[in-house]
Amino acid sequence: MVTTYRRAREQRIDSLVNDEDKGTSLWASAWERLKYSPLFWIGAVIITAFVLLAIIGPFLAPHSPGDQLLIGQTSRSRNEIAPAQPGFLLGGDTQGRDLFSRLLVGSRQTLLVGVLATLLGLTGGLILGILAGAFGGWVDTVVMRIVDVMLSIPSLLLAISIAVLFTNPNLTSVIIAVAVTQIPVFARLLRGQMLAQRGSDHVLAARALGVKPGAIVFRHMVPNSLSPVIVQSTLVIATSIIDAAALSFLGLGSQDVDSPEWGQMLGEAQDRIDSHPGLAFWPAICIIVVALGFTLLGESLREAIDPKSRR
Amino acid sequence: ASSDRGSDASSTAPGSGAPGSSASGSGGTSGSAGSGGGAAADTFIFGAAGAPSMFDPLYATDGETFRVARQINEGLIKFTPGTADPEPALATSWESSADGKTWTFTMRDGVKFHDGTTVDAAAACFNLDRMYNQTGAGATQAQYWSDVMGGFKDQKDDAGQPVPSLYAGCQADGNKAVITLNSSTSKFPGVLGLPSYSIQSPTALQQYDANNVQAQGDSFAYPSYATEHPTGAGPYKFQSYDQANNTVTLVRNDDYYGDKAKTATLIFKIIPSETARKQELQAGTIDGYDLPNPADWSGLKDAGFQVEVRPAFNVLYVGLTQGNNPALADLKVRQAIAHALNRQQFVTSQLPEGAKVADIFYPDTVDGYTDDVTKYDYDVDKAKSLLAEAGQSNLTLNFWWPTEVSRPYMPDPKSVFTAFKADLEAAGITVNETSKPWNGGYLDGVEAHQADVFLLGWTGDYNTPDNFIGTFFTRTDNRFNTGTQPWGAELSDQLKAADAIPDKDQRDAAYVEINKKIAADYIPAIPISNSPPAIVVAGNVQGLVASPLTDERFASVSKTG
Amino acid sequence: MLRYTVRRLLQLVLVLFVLSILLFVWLRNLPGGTVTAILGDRATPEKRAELESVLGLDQPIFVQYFKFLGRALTGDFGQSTGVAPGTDALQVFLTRFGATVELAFGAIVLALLLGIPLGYWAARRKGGVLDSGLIVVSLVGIAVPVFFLAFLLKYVFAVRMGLLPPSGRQTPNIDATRVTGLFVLDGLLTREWDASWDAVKHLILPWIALATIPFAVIFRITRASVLEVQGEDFVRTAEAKGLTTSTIRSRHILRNAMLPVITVTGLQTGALLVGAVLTETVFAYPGIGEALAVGFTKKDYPVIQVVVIASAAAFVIINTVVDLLYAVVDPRIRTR
Amino acid sequence: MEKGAHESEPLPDAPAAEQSAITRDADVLLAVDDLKVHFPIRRGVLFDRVVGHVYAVDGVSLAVRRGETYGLVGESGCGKTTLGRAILRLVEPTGGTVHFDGEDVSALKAEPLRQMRQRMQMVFQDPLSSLDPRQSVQSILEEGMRAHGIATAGGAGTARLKELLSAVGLPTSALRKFPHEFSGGQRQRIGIARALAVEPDLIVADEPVSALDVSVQAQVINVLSDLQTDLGLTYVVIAHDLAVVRHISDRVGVMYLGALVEEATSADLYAEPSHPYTRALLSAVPVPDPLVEDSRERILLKGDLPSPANPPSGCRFHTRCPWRQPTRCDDERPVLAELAPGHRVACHYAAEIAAGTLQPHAVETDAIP
Amino acid sequence: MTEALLRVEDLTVRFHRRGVAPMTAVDGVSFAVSPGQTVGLVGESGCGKSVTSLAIMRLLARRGNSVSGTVDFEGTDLLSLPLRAMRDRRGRDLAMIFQDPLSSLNPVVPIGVQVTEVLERHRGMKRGPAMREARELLDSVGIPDPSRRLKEYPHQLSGGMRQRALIAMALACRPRLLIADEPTTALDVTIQAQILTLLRTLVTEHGTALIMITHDLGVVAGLCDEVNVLYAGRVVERADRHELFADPRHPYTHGLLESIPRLDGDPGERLTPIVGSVSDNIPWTDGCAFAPRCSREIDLCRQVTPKLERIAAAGHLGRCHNPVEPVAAHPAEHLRKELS
Ligand SMILES: Nc1ncnc2c1ncn2[C@@H]1O[C@H](COP(=O)(O)OP(=O)(O)OP(=O)(O)O)[C@@H](O)[C@H]1O
Ligand SMILES: Nc1ncnc2c1ncn2[C@@H]1O[C@H](COP(=O)(O)OP(=O)(O)OP(=O)(O)O)[C@@H](O)[C@H]1O
Ligand SMILES: [Mg+2]
Ligand SMILES: [Mg+2]
Repeated sequence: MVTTYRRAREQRIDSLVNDEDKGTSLWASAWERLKYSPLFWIGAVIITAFVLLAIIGPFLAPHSPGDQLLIGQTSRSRNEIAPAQPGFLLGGDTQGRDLFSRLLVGSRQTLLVGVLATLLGLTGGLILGILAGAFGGWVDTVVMRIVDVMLSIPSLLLAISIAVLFTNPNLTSVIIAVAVTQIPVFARLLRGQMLAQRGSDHVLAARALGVKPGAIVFRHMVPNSLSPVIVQSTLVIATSIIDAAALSFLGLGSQDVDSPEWGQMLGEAQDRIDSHPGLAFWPAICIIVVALGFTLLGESLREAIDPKSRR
Repeated sequence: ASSDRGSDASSTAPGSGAPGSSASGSGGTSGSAGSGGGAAADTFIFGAAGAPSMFDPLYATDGETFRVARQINEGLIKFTPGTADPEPALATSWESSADGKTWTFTMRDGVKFHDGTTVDAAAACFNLDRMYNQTGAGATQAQYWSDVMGGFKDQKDDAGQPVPSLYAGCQADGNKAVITLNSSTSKFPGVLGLPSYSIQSPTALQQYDANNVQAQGDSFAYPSYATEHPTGAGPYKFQSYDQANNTVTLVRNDDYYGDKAKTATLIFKIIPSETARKQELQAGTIDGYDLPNPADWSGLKDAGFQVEVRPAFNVLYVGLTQGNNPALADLKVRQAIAHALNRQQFVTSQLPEGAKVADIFYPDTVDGYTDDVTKYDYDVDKAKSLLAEAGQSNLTLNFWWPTEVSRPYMPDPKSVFTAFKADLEAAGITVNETSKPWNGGYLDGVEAHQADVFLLGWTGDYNTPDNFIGTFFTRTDNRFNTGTQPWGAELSDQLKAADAIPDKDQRDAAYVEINKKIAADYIPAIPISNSPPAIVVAGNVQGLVASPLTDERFASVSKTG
Repeated sequence: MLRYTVRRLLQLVLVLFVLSILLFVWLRNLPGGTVTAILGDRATPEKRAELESVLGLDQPIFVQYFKFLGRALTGDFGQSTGVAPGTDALQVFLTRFGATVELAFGAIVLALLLGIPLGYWAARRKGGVLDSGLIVVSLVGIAVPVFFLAFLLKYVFAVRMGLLPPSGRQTPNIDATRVTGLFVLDGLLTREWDASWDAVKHLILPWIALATIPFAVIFRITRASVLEVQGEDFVRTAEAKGLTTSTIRSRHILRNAMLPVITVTGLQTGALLVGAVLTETVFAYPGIGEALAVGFTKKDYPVIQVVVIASAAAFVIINTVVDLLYAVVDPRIRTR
Repeated sequence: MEKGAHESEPLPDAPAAEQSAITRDADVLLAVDDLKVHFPIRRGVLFDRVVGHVYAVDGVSLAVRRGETYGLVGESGCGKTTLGRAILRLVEPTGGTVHFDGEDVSALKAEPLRQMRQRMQMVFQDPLSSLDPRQSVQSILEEGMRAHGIATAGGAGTARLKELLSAVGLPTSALRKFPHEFSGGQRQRIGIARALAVEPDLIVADEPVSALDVSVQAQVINVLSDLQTDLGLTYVVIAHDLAVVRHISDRVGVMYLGALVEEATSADLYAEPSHPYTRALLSAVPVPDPLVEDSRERILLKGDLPSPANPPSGCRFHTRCPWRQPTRCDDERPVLAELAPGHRVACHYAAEIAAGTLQPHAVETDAIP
Repeated sequence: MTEALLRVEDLTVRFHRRGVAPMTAVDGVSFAVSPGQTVGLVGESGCGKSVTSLAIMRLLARRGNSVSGTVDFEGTDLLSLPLRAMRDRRGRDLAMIFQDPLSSLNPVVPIGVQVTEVLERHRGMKRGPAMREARELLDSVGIPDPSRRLKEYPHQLSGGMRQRALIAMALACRPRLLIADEPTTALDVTIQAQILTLLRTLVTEHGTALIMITHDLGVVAGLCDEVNVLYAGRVVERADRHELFADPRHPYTHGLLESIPRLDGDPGERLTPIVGSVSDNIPWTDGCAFAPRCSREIDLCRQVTPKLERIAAAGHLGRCHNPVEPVAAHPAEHLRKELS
């Protein structure tokens, strides 16, 4: 209760210390910190490379990912798969398809899984979070109880639950399954932010100005609540990719034979891992590097926009 | 229902033959010997893929339960190791009347159940009557009875009519058990070798309320007989089921009538993951496991493990649902599909060593086998022209394949689908792919005729053609929906008639004819392959005889070193 | 405090109730199911119908639910149909819960033992090579799929090098007595050291695999929290009082920095369960995670129900306990 | 600062009983009658129950005339902000009424209330946090205008914006900038301009200068008083700095624990503080003059402000009052009564204290051994 | 005046940040304090008051800044002392209290422990005696019911009591120098009066030297013997308090006094604020940092950096090329008469 005066003063001092008299915006000052963060740069480079790959990768693929071009060199009974050879950089997979082409095409699928699952989860979370945060009261209570129930189920179980609902497991079902698990996370985060915004002075000021409630929510509260949500999204892309892989591992992943996804490739390679480690190794490495990239990016962003870490 | 197996295991005082400890002599030497794991010579540890349902085989249908039950129990007959042919077990001999309706079994003398009671004709009849007398939940669970014998004693169908049964009764006549049937069937006597037809101790069955199966919500609760006190006459006795450590422990039955078990303790260690089983074997912590991935065979062999390949006793087929897609009603289209599939390439690239392309719906080890049927070689052009003839050049098929499953006839459904999808597309057929979990829509959907084309197969229970094609096509509302075709009822009648022929040679001839017609005129499905499943044991294991019926008996198994 | 506990427990009941409805309805609407699980590929329409009526599955779903609820309230969740068929589902859960507790507890202890000191260390050397290195390591820990890591560990240490058993919970024929159901503890209680050691050997690799994510999270939260606390005014006050570094570290920095770590540790129990599903599957470790994975493929509804409900309860209870613990450590809450 | 006009003119008699007369008085712009804001304290096992209240504002009556500046002072937590917000109905009052220009604000429905807000505006204490960091100054200023249908587009709008900026002394270039690009004083000017944009009659300024350094504070104070002169605004200014309040207010209300304890013209109040609390407050304010500081007599209050959730019985101030008299002060809550014309005090013994017939108790000294 | 206890010479603190030029927060500040004397450091936010005090205590972060100059405490240069030795002195010879009493107390440690830890550290006392001593300390700073308070946590105390507890901690080892950095800013005026009285008693009765840092000229006027006005990291004016308030010479000091609305001033009077804000400063190297805001700026101001030199009576130093003319009559003369 001790004077808002003190708090305001501290903020001012804080802004003085940090922003050299001239305040800078959240993201601008975050950028100042990020510029010198090697972790951020590593993450950024990985992600850029990955996104580029996802865009052009499928065009670079020397073969169609579904063609069993090397089936003649494949034998399950002798546990033989086609070795690397001219035109087939990494050899074939258990079905005699070109592993390298599948990896290239898989990059796009993997990016799709990560990004779409995140977007979907984000949208769901936004809706719930905005509902709870904008209305408060019983709406908040109801929404948050739902979120509590969702959160009390470990995320992978939720994903499994959703995945089994789909009778035809494919990329879409994986995306939806993973997305659903992210909804409560986003909803929580956003609701917290929205509630904080609700009590903030500038929202009060808008109310005092007679701005209509809808405009207050969408012009003031939502935009100002989004920063941590954006950061979280970066991290969620990484977990989505990993979760999709975990679903594949449990046999619940995409079964689409024509559009390979790295997690799916890793899942399929499980039982050959000791005789043909390459089958699992390449998709695994790709997943790890990309997940690491997003995590690095997300964590360094998180640190950069966190006012607490500004000291 | 009693279900405190776990607490039972945890409350027993140390040392007093605790269920969790090995009861053999090595128990005294404690840790150092025990920690040797699979290395102890008088203990055989087998990696099981799943937990047994319980230990009363009457109510079971699954291999994991049967595997344990086969060690504990015997039936009137059993299968000669390594074959599907019957040989004497609790009965030393048997004969049937000319009409095939009366079967007389002569019981072996001096055999005792594990509880010390005597195995005699009365006990045999008691068991068969018990099976026939199942009611309520027990009746729904005793599937091998209803599959083979039909109805139960008091069973009524929806119209209130008694459900017909093959079984008429059993009389104990001195040391002879006389079983009467309502009609002749090819299934007899082979079916008596199935674990479900095991002869168990009447005393124990009564004492532990064996028939008291209760349906509860999603599931069944079993009486303590089935969970704690299975009492058979087999070479091993049930000792414990340690759920905390996922192991079932059996110990040698020293009163067994035949050759005593070679190892004092037989442990089934439940390891659901196939890879984990392999690695445990490699690490020496188990002595063997079932159904190694064909891809691992060569590697395992190279590493000194014995991969025992069983004779193939199964069939994989591509089912064509009649009456679903109008195009499939045309025989030409079905023939075209048969020509389109490159079965040979699939078999060589995706199936284990020893797998063969199948021309009919059962392997050559089954009676009434013939390869003198119409053959559909891989021929894309032929397929295309047949399709063109049928006016189906733009055919689109809804192709279903299962996930979350691996079967002996189909180790990796995805690879089957991948291969055949490509083949069909090469023949100009558009493939709409639908994948569903095995028990998560696939079986249900296929049964409900939702697919045009689907993958399925069958592993035989015993050696009769009826067990294969009889199961597939006798009903007309089967999964191929043959009833919608004019020949569906015809095929059904032929099969029924063949099954009832008492004379084996006549019967076999009848089946050969049926196979020819199926291949030439009907094509309700396209047989793909017979693929041999394997069982693998460590290099120091002797005496395991692989069985086409997966009926391995571990009593003969021993370990060196 | 008591009021808080009661409140949380009542909320828990509410959550469990809603969860049980959702779960029930959802499971019953899945394709496939018990009937298919029991009948397999031998199903015929008559048999299906018969089985459905015997099991009461042909009744309206709410009737089924209230029957289930009635039984569940007496502790009867039905019998397992796939994981350990024929065994009471609650019993399956309880037996396997012990296994998961051993696994999860060990993992979280491992994560705390490594995460806290390293987190502190990194924070004190913020921006240094060591700090960045540890951050990257922890993030790699997050980025590597748990099952893949588990697989690698098993392959290298168990299969290739043969140092540790590749799977399972205890060597089957070891002479071990069960007392509590926690194998490591049992061995210690009965002085069967070899049994304990055997159980520990089975646990080492799963522990490591399962601990990576909690470690990363705890490490990072410790680091962030130490960074924050060490900039607080009261630390400066402590410095101004001339206190020794060790007093400042233990009494002023760590005691405050541990508060978020406690909360996060509680929240990690959820993540541990997820990790357990994967880790236990890879290591064929008979815990509830494996039960769930198997239960899902085998459509073992009773087990899924009891495991999901019980783990949600466990999650909430653990977090309640953690909150209470938090209150014990944080007087601002305790003395409110 | 030109405000002599109002200063000399004492307000008409306004005892509590005749408050309704005030609400009808055409000269009175704002009339607050027995306003109460009680924040419930909720706690409960499953559902939250109200277990008590924070009596943030507990029966405040006051009237503000057109063109006047009314100052509110008091210690932290005494309810100033809550009162200010309750006047604008930014918090819902628990009881009492607020009449603005004869209209009962406390009874307005949502839409009329929103429209009413055009006429009553607020300036916030913390200049940065009360500005949306994601909006440019232009959109901050236009927002209110748009909400009330004041033309914002085209030349008229631009002209209006420029006018607003120049009124608070900011360059036109500020329009495209964002709040963080300004200094504290400039931000507060933006806040004032925002309030002005909708052409209000009343501005409630909640500690408008507290967060600013003295030099900047003076600039903002000047802006406020210039605007009043130019636009004839009415102000309610909340502050904890008595010097600031005295400087800008015509009349001042002193709050203690949610209630007014004294109200007078600012000249009167500082010349003849009559409530013991006001006296203590005035004696505690440091004066930047060593001579004054060395010579003045201090009334040191004991202890801290009691909790507004659990206010003392009787006179709220009796727990700390150096003039406290047995039983009456503890039991009977004094009403705000007229001591002299336009000078209201809520103290049983105000007259005696003013007359010097009642002496304070010896102040307990804080001593270092 | 007695021999100085603490002599700060040419103290300079620079902050280094990657990517930007080093920032000089304190720029050659010198002053001295004697036992029983109170020296004030005043100035607006950001002028370097806190940094000065932290530099004296050597409490600035270990990295990211550089400190030069000397801080002579009874003959030892604190700045060149090994850190270990400095730790021994902090809390014993020189103590400090901070602005925000809540955040300056460890929220999870009872008050008693926070007081006794100083006694245990510097006076080698055992728990029991230390607790007794702590109780007396709390009592002596005017905390009622000290035995109970010892067991309580900071959040259970009111703002004033927290600040008293902090003072008790600072005084535990009877330091000869106390640095108070805005000790009353977070407190209400009535509580501020209590704390200021306490500090005043401390200085007069114990002869403790006090460095009082504040932005409130009123507080300085009532408490300090000598006042240093800081601007942009430099002392711009120093004088005895009577001299300074009666006759401010630096335009900045003058401006500050002019912009404060005063209880003793004329209410209607228009305030004359200093124009602009701190952000308009120029570096000291380019002349006088205050020049851009100064009403008395002359050409010289932008060319030559002014030195701190005597501008009026003895001991009255200023840093200005064009100081304000002496005031004829004291502005508050009439009110002073009234009040006395
Ligand atoms: N939304 C709220 N819910 C509960 N209590 C509140 C709320 N807002 C204010 N209070 C309480 O009401 C009392 C008065 O608060 P208010 O902010 O009006 O005081 P103030 O005089 O403005 O103090 P300050 O000088 O600190 O701004 C305080 O005790 C405060 O804790
Ligand atoms: N850790 C730091 N890193 C960089 N700059 C700093 C740091 N601490 C202080 N400064 C800078 O030093 C200058 C002086 O700061 P200081 O805290 O001493 O001001 P102050 O006079 O105490 O102000 P206030 O009255 O607001 O407390 C400020 O401009 C600030 O930006
Ligand atoms: Mg306020
Ligand atoms: Mg400061």
